[in-house]
Amino acid sequence: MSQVLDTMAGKIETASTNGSTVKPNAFPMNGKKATRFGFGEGLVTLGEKYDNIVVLGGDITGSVMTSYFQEKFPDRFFSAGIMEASATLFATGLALSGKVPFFASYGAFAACRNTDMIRISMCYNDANVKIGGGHAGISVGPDGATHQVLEEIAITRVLPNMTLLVPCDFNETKKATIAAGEFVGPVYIRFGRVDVPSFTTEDTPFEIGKAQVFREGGDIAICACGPMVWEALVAADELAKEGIDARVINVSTIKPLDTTTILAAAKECGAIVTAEEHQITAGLGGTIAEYLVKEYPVPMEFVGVKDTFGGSGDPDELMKLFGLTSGDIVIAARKALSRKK
Amino acid sequence: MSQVLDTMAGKIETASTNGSTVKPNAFPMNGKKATRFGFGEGLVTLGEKYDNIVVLGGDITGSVMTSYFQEKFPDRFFSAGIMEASATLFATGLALSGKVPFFASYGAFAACRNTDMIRISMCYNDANVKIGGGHAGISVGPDGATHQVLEEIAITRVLPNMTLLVPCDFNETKKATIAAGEFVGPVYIRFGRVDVPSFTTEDTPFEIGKAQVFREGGDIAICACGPMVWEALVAADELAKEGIDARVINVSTIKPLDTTTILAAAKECGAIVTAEEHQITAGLGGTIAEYLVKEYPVPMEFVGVKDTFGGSGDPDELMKLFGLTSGDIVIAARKALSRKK
Amino acid sequence: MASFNFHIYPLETGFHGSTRPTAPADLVEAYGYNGFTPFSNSADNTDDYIASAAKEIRRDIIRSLVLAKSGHSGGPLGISDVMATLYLGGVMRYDAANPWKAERDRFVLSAGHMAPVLYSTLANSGFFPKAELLTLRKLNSRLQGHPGRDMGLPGIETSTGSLGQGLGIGVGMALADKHVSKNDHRVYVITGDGELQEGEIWESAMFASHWKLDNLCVLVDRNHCQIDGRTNDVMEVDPVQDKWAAFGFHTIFIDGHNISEIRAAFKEAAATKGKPTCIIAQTYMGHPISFMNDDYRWHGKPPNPEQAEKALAELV
Amino acid sequence: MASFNFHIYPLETGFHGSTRPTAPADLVEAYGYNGFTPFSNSADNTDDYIASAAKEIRRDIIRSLVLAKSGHSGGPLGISDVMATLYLGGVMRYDAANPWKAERDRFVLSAGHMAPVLYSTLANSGFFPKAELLTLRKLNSRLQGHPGRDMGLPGIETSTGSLGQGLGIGVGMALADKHVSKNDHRVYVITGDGELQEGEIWESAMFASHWKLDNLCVLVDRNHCQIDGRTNDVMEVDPVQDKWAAFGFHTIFIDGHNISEIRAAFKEAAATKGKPTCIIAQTYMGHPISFMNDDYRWHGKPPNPEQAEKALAELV
Ligand SMILES: Cc1ncc(C[n+]2csc(CCOP(=O)(O)OP(=O)(O)O)c2C)c(N)n1
Ligand SMILES: Cc1ncc(C[n+]2csc(CCOP(=O)(O)OP(=O)(O)O)c2C)c(N)n1
Ligand SMILES: [Mg+2]
Ligand SMILES: [Mg+2]
Repeated sequence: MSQVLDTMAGKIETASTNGSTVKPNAFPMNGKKATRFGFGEGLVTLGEKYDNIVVLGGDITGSVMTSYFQEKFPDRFFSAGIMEASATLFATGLALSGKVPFFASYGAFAACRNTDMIRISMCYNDANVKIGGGHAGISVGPDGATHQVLEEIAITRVLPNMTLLVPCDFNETKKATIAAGEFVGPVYIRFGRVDVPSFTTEDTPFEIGKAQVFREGGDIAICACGPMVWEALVAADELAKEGIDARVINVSTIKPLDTTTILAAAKECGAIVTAEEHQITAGLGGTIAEYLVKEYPVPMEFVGVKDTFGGSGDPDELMKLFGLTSGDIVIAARKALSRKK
Repeated sequence: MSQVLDTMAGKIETASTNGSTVKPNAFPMNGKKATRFGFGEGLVTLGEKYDNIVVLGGDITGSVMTSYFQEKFPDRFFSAGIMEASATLFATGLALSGKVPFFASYGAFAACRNTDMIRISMCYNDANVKIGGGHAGISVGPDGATHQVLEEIAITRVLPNMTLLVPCDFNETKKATIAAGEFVGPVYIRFGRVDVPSFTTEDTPFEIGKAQVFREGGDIAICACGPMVWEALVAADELAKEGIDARVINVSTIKPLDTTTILAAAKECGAIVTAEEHQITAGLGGTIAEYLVKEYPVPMEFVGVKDTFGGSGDPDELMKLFGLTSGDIVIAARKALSRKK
Repeated sequence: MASFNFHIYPLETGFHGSTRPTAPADLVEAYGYNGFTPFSNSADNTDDYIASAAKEIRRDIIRSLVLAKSGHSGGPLGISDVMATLYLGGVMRYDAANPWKAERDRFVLSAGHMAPVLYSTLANSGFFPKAELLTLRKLNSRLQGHPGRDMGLPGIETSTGSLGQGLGIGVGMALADKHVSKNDHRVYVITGDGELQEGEIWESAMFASHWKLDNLCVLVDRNHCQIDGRTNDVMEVDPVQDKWAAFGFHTIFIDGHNISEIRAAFKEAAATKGKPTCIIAQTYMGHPISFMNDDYRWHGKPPNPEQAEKALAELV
Repeated sequence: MASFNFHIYPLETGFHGSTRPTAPADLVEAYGYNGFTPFSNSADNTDDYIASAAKEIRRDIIRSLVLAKSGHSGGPLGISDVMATLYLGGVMRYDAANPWKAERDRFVLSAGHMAPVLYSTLANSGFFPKAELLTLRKLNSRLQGHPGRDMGLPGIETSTGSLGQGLGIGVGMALADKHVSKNDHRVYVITGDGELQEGEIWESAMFASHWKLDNLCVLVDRNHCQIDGRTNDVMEVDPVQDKWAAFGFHTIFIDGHNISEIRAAFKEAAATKGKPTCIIAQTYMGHPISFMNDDYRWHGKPPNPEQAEKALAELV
C-alpha cells in the first residue's frame, strides 16, 4: 500500500462535499470535479487508442459526457435516441461483431430500464459491452427521486459475468473507464453528476478487482465506494482526533470483490463500516457482509440510504438529510467500535 | 411456534424433490404440487371475495395459472399480450384507480423486463400493485438459462416500499397470494413451475412479515425460502442422524425480514445456513447477513446458485448439478457448525 | 360482492424532515399571489380568456424556474396553450377544491420533466396556492423536480419522470374507467415527441386500441426538439401520425398554439367512439419567448434573472 | 490505429459438469444420420430441392422434440420453408465448416423458442452432426431449450429466448457491418408475430430506419398464433404491414410456405437501398402436419411418440 500512499504527497487543501473543513491525511483535495467528466475523458483516450471503440448516445450525451467522444470521433458515435433497453441490445450486437461498445445514460435507466437486456443479452452472452451509469445517488439533487438511482449496485452485481466498478473521483473514473475498455467482458461503471473532491492523482494505481487501502489504521476499517471514499477519509481524520485509528479502503471494484483486502481488514481491525451512496439494502455493505459471514464475521455498520426514495434539494442538503456525510460515518464507526469484542 | 407444529400431525410419506427417501420430522409430505397452482387458486379466492380484484394476462396465463381467474371472472381479466413492462404500468394505473391488479409472468420478465416500471411507477408511487413471478429458479428445467430466473430476489428487495414473498409450497403460496391481495402496497410473489412437496396444511398460519420455525433445534439454524424449505427439513433429519439438532426457519417473507425470529436463531444456534433457489449474491443469504452483521454476527454458509447462469436439463438433475439439494444443505451445515466458536 | 377498499390519496410519505420550504414573501407580494382568484374552467370561456390564462401560466413557469435555478423551460412554455385549454376550456372535468373526488377526469404528464407547466396550470386552476410555485425543486417541496405522488400535491395523479411510463399508467386508468368501473370518465395524457422513442409508448398504444379505450386521449407535444438536438437528428420519429394510425388510434394534427384548434381537437377526441385518439400538436419549444423559441438548448435550462426579466417583459 | 482484439467465438462456458449427452445409437442408425451429406446452399438450387430440404428439416424437428419430451413444435414447423430458403437457397452467405469466419452474413432467431428449427436447419446445412439433434434440451447439450451462446454451438450467433431482444442484437450487428466495419455483410432476423407486442421491436425498428440499415432484413412469422390463443384475440398486432411501413421499413407480404415467393422477397430485400426491409410471411403454425396446422395449442408442445409417428408419416 505504501506505494499508493507515496503517490499522495501534495499540498493540503480544506473542504468536503458537505462544506465542513478538515485536513485529510494522505490525500489532499485537489479541487472538485464530477466523476462523469472522468468517464467522458476516458472514452476519448480509448477512442484515440483503438479504432473499434464505439459509443451509443442516449439523448443525454452532454450529461454523461459521451459528448466528448462524439465531438472527437463522430464516425464512431451513434445516436440511439431515448431507448435504453434497445441501446443495450445494439451494444450487444456491436460487441458480438468485434466492436467495443459503450452505452451511457442515467443509472436509473442504464441499469433499470434494460435489466432484462443486461441479464440475457449482455451477461448471458458474456458480450463485451460496457455500460456507463451516470447521475448515481442522491447527490443528483433537484431532479428528484426518479433520477436519483440508489438501487443499481444490487441490480447489476447479482448478474453472472458482470464486473461492477464504482470509482471514487475524477481521476479514478477516467482510469476505470479506460480499464473497462481494455477488459474483456460485461462491465457496468457507476458515476455521478455533481462536483466532488478530486484526491487521487494520475499516478494512483487502479486495477479492476483490487481494493486500495487509502489510509492505514487498525481500530476499524471504513470500506467505501464512489465519492463516499472522500467522506470516509474526512471521517477518519475526525476519528483520529478521538484517538481512533481508522483504515480507509476504496472498494472501487464491487464485483469481483477484492476478498484479500477485505479479509485482512476484518482480521486486523475487527469491525467494519461501509459507506455508499446507495440503498443500504444489497449494495456495497451487503457485498462485504455476504463475504465476511462466510469467512470471518465481524460487527458492521452500514452508511447509506435507508430503504427510502430520494427527493429534490441541493446535493449537500440531501447528503446531510439522507445521512451520507463524514459525520454519519463517524457515528457509525463509533457504534461499530463499541460492538467490537 | 408449538401452535404451528401442532397443526402438522399427519401420516408420514417419503420422498424429496431429489428423490432421496427421508422422514421429515414435524412435516409429513402430502403429495407434490407446483406452487404456481397455489397462486392461481389464491387469485380465484380473492376474486370471489372482492369485486375490484383484476388480473392482467401476459400470454402465459396457462403457465402462471392466471387462467383460473380468467375462466371464473372473464370480465375482470384483461389480456395484455407480451408487454411485461407496460403491463406493470397498466397495473399501476388500475391501482391508482382503486382496483387491486395482479400481473403475472415468468419472473425473468415480471421482475427484469419491467424493473424501471416497478421502481418508479409501482414502488415510488407506492401503488397497490401485485406482481406474480413464476418459473422461479433452476427447477424450470429444459427451457434453460433465459427462463431460469435466479436474480429477482435481489432486484425486487432493493426497492423501497416493496414487500417480497417467497412461499414454500402450494398451500402457503395460496395463502400468500390471498394475503398479498389484502395487503395495501406493492408486493412481489415468487413461485415455481415444477411439482414440489406439499407439506404445510391449510391450517398452517401465514402472516406477511413473519418467519416461521418449522422445526426446533439449537445447534444450527437453516433459513430457507421457497421449495428449499422442504430440502432444509430433509437436511435437518439427515443432520439429526449425526446428532446435530437443526432449527429450520421458513423465511417466506424476505422483505420486510422477520428480524425477531432471525436474531433469536442467531443467538440460540450461533450459526446459520441459508438455502434459496437463487444466486447466492444479494438474495436471502444476503438479506440475513446484512441484518446479522449489524446485530449479532455469526458464521454463515449460503446454499444457492454460485453466480452462474443455468441450463437445460431435468429439474432434479439441475438441482443436483447446481448444488441445491438437502445434501448440499447438510454439507453447508457441517461447515458452519465447524466454524462456531 | 364487496370491494377491497384502501387509501389512495394523498400520500405524504415523501417528506424527509419536518419543514416545508416557504416562498419569499416579497415575491409573493410582488406577484400578487395572495389576492389571486383562480381561472374558471368552462366550455363557455372565450379563446381570449384561455389565451390570457396561458400567458399567466407561462409567467409563473418563468417565475418558478428562475428561483429554482434548475429545471426545464422549453417544453413547459411550449405546451402552455394546450394545458390552459385542457384545464380551463371545459375539457377536463375536475373539482379543484376536492381534487381526489371520485367523479373526475384524469391527467397524466407522461413527459414528467415538463412538471413546471403542470404545477403552474394546477395553481392557476385553484388546486393549491400560487405562492407554493416559488418552492419548486426545493428540499421537501411538494413541487418536486419531476412530479412525485409521495408529496400529495393536489392534482398530481401519479409520479412520472421516466419517459414512456406515464402513458401506460394513463392507459391503466382508462381501462379501470371503461371496463371495470364502467363510468364515463376520460383520461388525458401528454407525451413528448422524443419520448415516442421509448417502446413502452407503442406497447401502451397497442393495448389501448386492442381494448378500444375511446375514453383515452393522448396528446403528443410535437416540438421537434429533445435534449441532444432536433428530433430528426437524434432519432427520427416521423411519420408520427402514420405510426399512431397504424397502432389503431384516431389521429388529429393541429397547431398547438391555436386555442380554437386545440379545443376542436379535444371535442373531436371526446366524440370519437371505438378507438382512442392521438392529437399531434405542432408546438415550438420555449414559445413565444424570442430567445428560446424553437431552440432545443432550452430543453433543460432555467432562465437566469436577466433572461427571466426579458421573458416576463415579453409576456405582458 | 489498432483495434482492441478479443476472443468472441465460440464460448463454452455453459458446460456444468464434464460430459455431453449422447444420442441414442439405434435412432442415429435408424435415421441414417451418420451417412448424411448436408444440403448445399446455392442460388441455383431448385425450389424442389429446397422444399425437400424443408421436409427433412421438419422431420428432424419432430425427431428431436419427441425425444426432448418438451419444447415448441408449432412455430418451428411453420417457419421451416423460410429457414430452408434462407440457408439453402443462396440467400445467406456462410461457410458451415468455418462458422465464425469473419466474412459471413448473420442470422438471429429473435423468437428464441423456435430453436428446434434453427438447430435442424444448421445440422442439415452442415454446421454440426445431425446426431446431436437428438440431445435437444438435455443436460449440458449444446442444443439448449433456447439458443445459448455459452454452449458454443456452430451457427449460434447469440443467445435468445427473451422475446423482443434478438432484433435489437441483429440491428447492432447490422450497424457494425454497415457503419463501422463498412462491409457488405447482411443480417437476417426472424421474429414471431406475438413478439411484435414487445416495445423493443419498435425501438429497434425506429433505430434501424434512422440509421438506414439496408443490410438488415427482418422476417415476421405471421402465423396469427401465440401461446394464449389467436394473436388478434390475445393482442391485435394488425395492421402489421402499416406498422413496419410507418417505422420506415420497406415491406413485403408473402406466402411463407411458397419457396419462390420467399426467394423473391429475400432478393427484393437485398436490392432495396436506403432502408431496412421487413418481410411479413403468412405461415401456419405446425404446417403441414394435419393435426397441428394453424392450431395455437401446438405453440409449446412436443409430439408424443404416436403423434410423432403420425407427423413423420405425413412428411414423406
Ligand atoms: C427513460 C428516460 N430516459 C431518459 C430521460 C432523460 N430525459 C429527460 S427529458 C428527455 C428528452 C425528451 O424529449 P421530448 O420528449 O421531446 O421532450 P422535450 O425535450 O420536447 O421537452 C430525456 C432524454 C428520462 N427522463 N427518462
Ligand atoms: C419477454 C418474454 N415474454 C414472454 C415469453 C414467453 N413466451 C415464449 S413464446 C411466447 C409467444 C410468442 O408468440 P409468437 O412470437 O407469435 O411465437 P409463436 O407462438 O407463433 O411461435 C411467449 C409469450 C418470452 N419468451 N419472453
Ligand atoms: Mg420534444
Ligand atoms: Mg405467432
